[in-house]
Amino acid sequence: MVYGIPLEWYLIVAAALFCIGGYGVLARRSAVATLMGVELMLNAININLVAFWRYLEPPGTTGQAFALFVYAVAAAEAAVGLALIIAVWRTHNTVVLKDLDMLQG
Amino acid sequence: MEFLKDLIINIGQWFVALLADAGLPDIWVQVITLGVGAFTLALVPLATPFLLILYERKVVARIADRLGLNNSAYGGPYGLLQVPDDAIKMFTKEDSVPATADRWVFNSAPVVCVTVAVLIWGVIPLGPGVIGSDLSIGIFYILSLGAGSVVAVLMAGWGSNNEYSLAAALCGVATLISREIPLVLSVMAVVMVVGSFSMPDIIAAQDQYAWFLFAMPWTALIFLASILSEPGRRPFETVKADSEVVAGYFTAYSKFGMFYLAEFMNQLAMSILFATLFLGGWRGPFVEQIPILGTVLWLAIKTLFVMSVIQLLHYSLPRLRTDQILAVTWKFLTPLALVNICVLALAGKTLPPNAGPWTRTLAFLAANIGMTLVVLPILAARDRAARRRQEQIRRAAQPSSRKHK
Amino acid sequence: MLNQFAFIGFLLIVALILGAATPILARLVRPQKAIPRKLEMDECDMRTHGETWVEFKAQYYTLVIVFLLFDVAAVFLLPWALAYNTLELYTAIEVIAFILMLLGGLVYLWRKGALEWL
Amino acid sequence: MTLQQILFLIFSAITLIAALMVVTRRNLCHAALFMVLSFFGVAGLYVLLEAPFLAGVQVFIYVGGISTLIIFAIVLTRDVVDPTLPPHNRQWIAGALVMALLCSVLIWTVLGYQWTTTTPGQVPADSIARLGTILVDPEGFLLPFEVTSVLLFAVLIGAITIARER
Repeated sequence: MVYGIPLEWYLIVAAALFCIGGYGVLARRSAVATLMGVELMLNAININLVAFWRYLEPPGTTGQAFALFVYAVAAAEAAVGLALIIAVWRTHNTVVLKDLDMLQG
Repeated sequence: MEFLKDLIINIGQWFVALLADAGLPDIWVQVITLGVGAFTLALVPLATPFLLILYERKVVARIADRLGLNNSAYGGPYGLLQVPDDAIKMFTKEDSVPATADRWVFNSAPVVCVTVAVLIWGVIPLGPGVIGSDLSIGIFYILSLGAGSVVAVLMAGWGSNNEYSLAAALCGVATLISREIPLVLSVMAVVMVVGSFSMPDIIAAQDQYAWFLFAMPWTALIFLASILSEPGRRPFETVKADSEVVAGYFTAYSKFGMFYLAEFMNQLAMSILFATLFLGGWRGPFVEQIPILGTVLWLAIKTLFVMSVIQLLHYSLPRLRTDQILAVTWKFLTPLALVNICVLALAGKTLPPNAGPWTRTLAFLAANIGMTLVVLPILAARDRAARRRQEQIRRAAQPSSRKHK
Repeated sequence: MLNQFAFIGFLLIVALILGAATPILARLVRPQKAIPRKLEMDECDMRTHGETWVEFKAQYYTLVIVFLLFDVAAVFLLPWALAYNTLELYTAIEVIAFILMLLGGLVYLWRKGALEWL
Repeated sequence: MTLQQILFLIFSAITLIAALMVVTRRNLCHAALFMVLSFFGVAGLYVLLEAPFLAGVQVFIYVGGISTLIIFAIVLTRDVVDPTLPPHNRQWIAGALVMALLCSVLIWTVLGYQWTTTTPGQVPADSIARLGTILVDPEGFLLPFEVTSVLLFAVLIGAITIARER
């Protein structure tokens, strides 16, 4: 325990955050809001990584380094995802995911 | 006399002893000390603008060669009362929130703005041992707080629900985030040499090396150019271009006092930051014997010097357009800062490992001079090319324009 | 570690209180004479038209993307910069490779005209 | 209950409540601002976990970069979402059920496992410098580090090409 806080508390918060983000991904109409849900899920993962680093191997660096790479991937995902949304918005004038079914044939 | 030597630290210790004598438990002594300390520190940036605005107005009156505060009707002797006058006016002014505004966002934007500006002061060393908190991530903390002011600008622009405000906010955010990259990269060059994020360590390292302004002039230049847009200073001022877009993102605020205050606090903080990173902070002669000298004399002089440079730039240069600012930051400052990191990294590592600080300083300086020799011809060539292009356009346009007449 | 941040926490609370107190106190002394015309949105007496909607240039948007990616790159370089004094020459060369990659991207965009923001 | 535990509860409450607001608010811009608040809460958790550098990175990248990007996207595409329609789609009940189920399974698993038996050690003072060393160490994370630069290069060119007006 660090400062009297058990590891489980962090894991529970991360699990809850992950599920809230997952709900956002599943239930929102707007594509931008869906991406916001994905960002919340990535945050939950990072909480887990850092918490495990702190509680299991504080002298090591693996957890922090992994968290850094998650940041890079999150930024890349946000950049490409939102660029796609903007491109779709420009051609189809919508960001509502339900309306984007051109590939269904 | 012994007490006066280290005034601030002694007052702090006296206060702690006073609380401990009163029989309070340790935890409460700590809480009260931290609270009072935080309050005192927050008052510094909130109160100093009253003096510095006066100074700035005198400077601008001299530069523009016009009547200054001394001739103001309600200014009192030497215009001393003008700033309090303005503050009272600002405080009692009617505050109309536009009916269509997003009330919560609209009202909390200035609070966020001021909060971020105050928070920066938590890690700035004001004298030997006089620092809010010597965080291990010191300077990186300040850099990441820059994100907060971006959010505040967006909140103000969005909350006003006014197309002018929103457009100006997007413009302002564009300049704010563009300067962030050269800012981080120039700070990174300092961190590389010092080997620590902590602000007192940066000052101590400059005691060992020379002032970083002399060791790494290019880094200092990039840093200076990137801190100008935070407080809205020309030539990088479109966050709030008074004469062009009225008041930028806070057009819809009838009381812009909070933004004005935050802007001034930012300018002060950025000046101190430059003085700390590149001019040796509070260090100076006799500071070991009389520590209070560092805060009152050396740091104040250096800060005032940096501020005067910023004001001179502001009041004597024209304003750049947003796209020109973005061109400067992305096509000049950012590549230059990246190359700067590469050059310094190579220069520092090609030296023998037992080289003393002075050898290293000279090596960094030589690397900077080498960079100058490469950068200046490139700039000159681009300038010539641009001028040739303009000449061509002018020649092509001339005959047709005559025909129209 | 936490002791260092305790002060920042207190400073945050103090700053929030000071920032919020000023407008609330000002509310007590200021005049309140709101008329509908005053609460309308305008700039230099130009009333805004309809919905707050302007066709914002998507170029600003590409600017934020470039910024975000350079932000991430800077965060990757910062720990290296901190450890620089203890590292060998070859790490500097690795980092220069990293930076050259980014510079390559920037120069490519520049050549393609993607850095003309307006 | 120690002071630190109370701090933990405050930070996690900020994070989770703000996250709930993010997924339920109708006004997308409010959702984005709540997302910023949520990110600040996570940064607070990192401070409690003694990872100040990651707390800084959290604010630096998420608040400064990703949130700004998302708010710009919202401002840009604002006019195309009909504000009278509900903020969620038809599968929201199913989504909520699935996620509540997943959440309870996760919490049940977390609580049912004995994670640590020893007290964790201290974080070394040069933790961030170690991170910097391992990132450029060929034995450490050098390959991912360089691959990251390739990733950033690819995204830089790809995303700009997609988003740019032609």
